[in-house]
Amino acid sequence: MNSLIPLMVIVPILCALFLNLLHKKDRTIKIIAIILALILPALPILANYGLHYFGGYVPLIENPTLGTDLPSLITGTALNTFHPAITYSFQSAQKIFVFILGLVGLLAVFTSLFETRRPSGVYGYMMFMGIAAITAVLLTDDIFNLYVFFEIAALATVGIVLVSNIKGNYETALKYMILGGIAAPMLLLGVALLLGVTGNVNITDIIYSLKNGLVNPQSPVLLMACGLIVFGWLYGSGLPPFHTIKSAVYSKALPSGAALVQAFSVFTFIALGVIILRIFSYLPFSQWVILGVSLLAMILGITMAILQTDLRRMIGFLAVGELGYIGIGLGLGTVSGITAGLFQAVNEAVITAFLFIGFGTVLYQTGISDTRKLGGMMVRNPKVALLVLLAGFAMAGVPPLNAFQSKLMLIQASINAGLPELGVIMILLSIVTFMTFMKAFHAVFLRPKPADLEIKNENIPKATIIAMLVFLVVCIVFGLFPQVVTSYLQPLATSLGGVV
Amino acid sequence: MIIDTQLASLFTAVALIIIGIFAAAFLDNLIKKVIGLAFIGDGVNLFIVSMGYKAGGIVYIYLPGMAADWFSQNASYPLPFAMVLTSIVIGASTMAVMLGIIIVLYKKHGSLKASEILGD
Amino acid sequence: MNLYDLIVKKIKDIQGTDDESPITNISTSSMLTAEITLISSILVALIMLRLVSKILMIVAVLVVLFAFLVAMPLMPRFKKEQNDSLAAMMFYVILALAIVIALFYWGNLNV
Amino acid sequence: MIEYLFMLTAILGAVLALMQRDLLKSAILTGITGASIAILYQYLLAPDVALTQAIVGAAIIPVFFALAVYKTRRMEE
Repeated sequence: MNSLIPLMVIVPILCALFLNLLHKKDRTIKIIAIILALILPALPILANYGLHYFGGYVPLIENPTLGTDLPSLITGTALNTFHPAITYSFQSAQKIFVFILGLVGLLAVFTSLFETRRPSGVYGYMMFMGIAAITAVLLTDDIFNLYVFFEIAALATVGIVLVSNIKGNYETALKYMILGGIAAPMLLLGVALLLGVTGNVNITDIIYSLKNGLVNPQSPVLLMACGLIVFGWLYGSGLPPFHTIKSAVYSKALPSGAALVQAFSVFTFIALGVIILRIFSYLPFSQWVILGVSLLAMILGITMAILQTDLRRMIGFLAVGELGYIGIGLGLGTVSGITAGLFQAVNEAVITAFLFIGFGTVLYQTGISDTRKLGGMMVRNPKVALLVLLAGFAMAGVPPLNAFQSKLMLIQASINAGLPELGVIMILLSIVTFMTFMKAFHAVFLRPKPADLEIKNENIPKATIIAMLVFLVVCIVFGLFPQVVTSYLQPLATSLGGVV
Repeated sequence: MIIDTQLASLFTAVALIIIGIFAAAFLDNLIKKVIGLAFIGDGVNLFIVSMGYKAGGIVYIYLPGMAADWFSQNASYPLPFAMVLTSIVIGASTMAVMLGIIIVLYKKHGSLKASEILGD
Repeated sequence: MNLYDLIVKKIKDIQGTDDESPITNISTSSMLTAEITLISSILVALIMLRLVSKILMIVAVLVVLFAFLVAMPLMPRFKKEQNDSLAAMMFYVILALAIVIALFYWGNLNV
Repeated sequence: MIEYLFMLTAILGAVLALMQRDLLKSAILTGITGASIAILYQYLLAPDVALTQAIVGAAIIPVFFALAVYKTRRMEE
């Protein structure tokens, strides 16, 4: 049933609007939000693969009755195969991405409803709106539609930061918007230049025009478009130079919001990265830029993470640094590399959300995020401590868990591609990631409790622990049976890697 | 040398983008920074619209009595225009959110200086 | 004065006196780790230049190693550079925009 | 020929808006840029975009800025 494809975007938007209406009624919001959030991961599982044309405008070639009256100027040329409608394409890779996004969204909404005393409709609104926007970014085959939802996702991120009530959130939100005010128009300009050269906004059609010599692929305007889209990609996913602001955004959101916002970054990274690879893979230079930026993100993100004393900021920088692994997979350009990169993206979205929610329990109990003032939380909640430790193991890539599989695949792919140095750097930075995590873990859980530390909320909500357990199960399942995920990702990787 | 309308408006667009980036980067007043961002958005929109322009062409509205061939050769290209409509609205809403945050920050800090409010 | 004290002193010098927070064991060791990670990963990454030219790779590695040794505690400066102030962020954003566009324009025309 | 004039006013309006010390004047001058761009859209054969820009760029955005100035402070310090 292809009618489920637009529903993946429409349902969260409807949820968002509906929740906003029920602003004051706490109980109703809780129940409705959970029921609606349960639909999010279920939809991609139920939907069949296929294309969805909004408005039903299929390409002329699929609708011969319309084409009979038209002159051969239209039916005899490439215009016959072009897509006139906004097209959403739902393939196997999108299935797993939208499912993971829905899962993270569900668990984030779930924890937020039980952690905040008064569930507010606005927070739920922002979360659902962001999920809708990122789902559309993942599904869309229309590059302008992508820009629109990219902007909506940025606004939703700002909204999530604004409602968090953490000191300095307004300042961070304004900085993010000002930088976005420069970067997002640049992305639009890149889209516009592509449109100007090829006369199309549909990605499949743009690639067709480039491949079949309808436009000159070496035209400087196209190179400029590629550069501008890469710049928008840096902004959307928080790669350097946007890594400081992105980690600040993570650290100023509530833990559940941060878990969701980092999933937004990961999937924006994937969606735009795949588009850059699809359109511009004929420029070998674009892959080198992806590799270089990813390396820089890894090195800067992880070295900055060690130096932080703020717990949230530390995980924020780690999340930015881990993005680099995905980029290296994409930048290698081989089928195995791209599969590994996409697999790492799926794992990354789950694990970082797990970590944010895990350390979020500490914030919930104490309200402090400075590692120098924390300590001794292990005694109060050994179960939570164990779960957080497992999340850290997963992020560092300890064997039975999922990131081990994807990092191993990445290292193998980099060796096969003739760049063993990348493998060395990835191993080195994994170790440092683990060290950073252990530093935070030691400071929060293992060290004796400082005398002046007050515990505000004694009990962690059951919902948070359930959410963490679900994340753990996902980590273990993906770690033991990586084929489950990679078989979904393989077709996309083959189509991308086959180009090179 | 005579510069035609399309080229001139492309240059105008680029000038607006550069003025906007300059304002957003170097001016210290928050409201002026936001004004600069508005100019960047305007410039990009103007750039897109100028791409769809056709010198000596007609508006892309198909009136009864026009020959289809003549129309398709003379009409401007409407796809960029449809994009700009969306983009204008997105820009306006982003601007509104930014100004809202600025008002909140002014109440908190009593100043509009970026170096004071957003420094560090 | 042993090596540890030397490092602490150097970090103190660069941080300046305005930062009152004490330099603890953990912060020193994390600073050291960050320093070593940064240097080693950049040096390993530079080896990839061998795809362009082997001599260039050797020269680049030696030059960068020497530069690092001279400017040794890099990390405090790095941290200071990547602060949260909007002006610094804006500077790097515009620099990145210029670099990305210049790279794509020249990189592709001349490769 | 008249469209060149509007290009000039658009750029001049932008520069002048940024040069004012009085933020209310800046807000009004953004309206001039917005209006000139709206007229330019008309010359560039995009009447529907011109209508939207005339409403958003020449009326709504200056009013937003003016409201923000009214709620904060009028003179740049």
